[in-house]
Amino acid sequence: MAFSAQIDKTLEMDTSESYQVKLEAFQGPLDLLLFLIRKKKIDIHDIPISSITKDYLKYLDQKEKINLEHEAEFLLIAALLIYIKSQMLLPRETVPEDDMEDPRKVLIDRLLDFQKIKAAGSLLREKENKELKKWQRTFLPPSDKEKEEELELTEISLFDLAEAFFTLMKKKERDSMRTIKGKEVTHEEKMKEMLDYLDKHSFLDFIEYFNRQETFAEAFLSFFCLLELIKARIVVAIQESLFNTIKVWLRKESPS
Amino acid sequence: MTIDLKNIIETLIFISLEPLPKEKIRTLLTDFPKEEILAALDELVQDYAHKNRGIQIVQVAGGYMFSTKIEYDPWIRLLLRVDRKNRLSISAMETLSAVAYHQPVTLAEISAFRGVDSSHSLKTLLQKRLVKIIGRKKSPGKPLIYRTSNRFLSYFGLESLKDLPSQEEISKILEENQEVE
Amino acid sequence: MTIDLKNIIETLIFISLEPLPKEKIRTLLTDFPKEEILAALDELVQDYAHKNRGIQIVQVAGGYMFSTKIEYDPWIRLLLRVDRKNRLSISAMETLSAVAYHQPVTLAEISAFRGVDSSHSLKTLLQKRLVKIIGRKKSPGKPLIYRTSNRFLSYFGLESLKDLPSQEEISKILEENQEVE
Repeated sequence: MAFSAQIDKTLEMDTSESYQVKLEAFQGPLDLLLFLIRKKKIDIHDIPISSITKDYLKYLDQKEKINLEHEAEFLLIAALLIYIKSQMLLPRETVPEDDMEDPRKVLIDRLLDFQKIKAAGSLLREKENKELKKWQRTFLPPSDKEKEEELELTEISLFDLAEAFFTLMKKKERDSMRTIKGKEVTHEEKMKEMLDYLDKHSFLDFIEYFNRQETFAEAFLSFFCLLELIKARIVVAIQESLFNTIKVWLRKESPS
Repeated sequence: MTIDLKNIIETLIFISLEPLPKEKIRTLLTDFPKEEILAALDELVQDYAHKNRGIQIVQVAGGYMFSTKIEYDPWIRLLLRVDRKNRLSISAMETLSAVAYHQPVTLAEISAFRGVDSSHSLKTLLQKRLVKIIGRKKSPGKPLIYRTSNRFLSYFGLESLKDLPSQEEISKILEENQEVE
Repeated sequence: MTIDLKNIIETLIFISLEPLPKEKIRTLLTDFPKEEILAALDELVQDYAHKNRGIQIVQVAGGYMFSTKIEYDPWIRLLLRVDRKNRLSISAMETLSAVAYHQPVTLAEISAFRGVDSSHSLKTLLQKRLVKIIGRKKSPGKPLIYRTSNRFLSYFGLESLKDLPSQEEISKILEENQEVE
């Protein structure tokens, strides 16, 4: 049959792709089924199940050599076809026509849905082609006199939220890895960091500052530096009551 | 120079980076009667549409925004030194159309509609923010539920989901396909 | 629609990220004679200057750019203020994600996790009622403890906090896409 030969050629194309079927023509079993139907020039509502099934099972036969694990849908369609075929082959009992649901209907419905999605996709593609040629500004015009705001998002979804979190977590993991590996904060650096902070902010909440340190060593170092700064009378530390935070202030009269 | 309602609206649309909804314009301009605002808005859009201009005001994703016209795309790319903007892959486009027409929808449902595992395409669409997770389905396994985003609408130049290609348009395509073969 | 030199220039000025110098326009439009370009440019600027419009083309820093007019500044500020109120900044979203996944949590813990002081973002989230205070921690300083609110759940279509996307789900999406790109 000339038709089979043509199919086989297509199959070879597919197998060479180790059936990930990311070809233009085929994306999966429903695509293949549609292809088979179209090549036979038949109406989707009038599928000659037995011959289509034969072609399809032949296709599956070849496919089995390759990779079946990922495509559970393949089995589903195959099972559906086999079921339909068996229904068609079995001698009909004398049941009134309309009581029997045509087993082909399930398949036809799925194929129609599938076709619709493909057709809608092609209509969306036309729109996409047009829209991609339009350009919008992605920045606020420079005439804006307001001070620049941080980048803002309009529509946040759960995905954005979760992504933000896990990205932060990864970054933190990476950072702490780096600290452990070698980046040692020196005594001078830490002292300077604390003084810079005090310069910018009016005071330093030491408990918070202490907690923010990435490693225990760094936290310990910051505590040591605080003691030294107090001793040198550069800062004054005040704890208003027991268990309250320690507030650190720069001494106004501190030697410069 | 006089303060003109049409000019105020023009300025607001110009300054907004997202499509500016009609309702928002109204809440910003409470001093003006509703009818006047709507009339000025219409007039403004007509001004840009009818006169031979390089830029236009388009209605997308439920709002108004400035956009260039398609015929000037080559010069813009020349200026910005960029290639043609990337199109969606075939499978991403089909997955997106499955989400658009069947939303709210789960990954398993999308895969069933398309007949292939669609997790990869769906990831691409999430990354491009054309699709968003809106919650979980109250069914065994509690799968995540997906919807198209506002960005989806502006990406395709749609004002709302009602402007998606209609069933009639889709059937027409299907008939044409059959005639071709 | 015809391709018009004036429109091309209008489009270029509109889309340019910085004031567009005359010379740059000329190097982009080598197909057009110099005189025509300069004439079209003048005409364009005049068009905007003379007609009663909300936006204008101004010459700054050696180039042309679109700008709003000073008399419409109050409305621009109004729009920007409203936008700010309705949006979550990236830092607010990061903070919200830290609260969501780490709750119950203190400000110091959030700041430590994000690596930056998060008091401002947290305040925003409290104002938007996405986060609530549930008490104080029994530790030095007795810091306030924060949790996400019911409003947070309904905003994201979640039945309970258990339904937040898990790390596995998200890293699957993030990692496989990184491979592609």
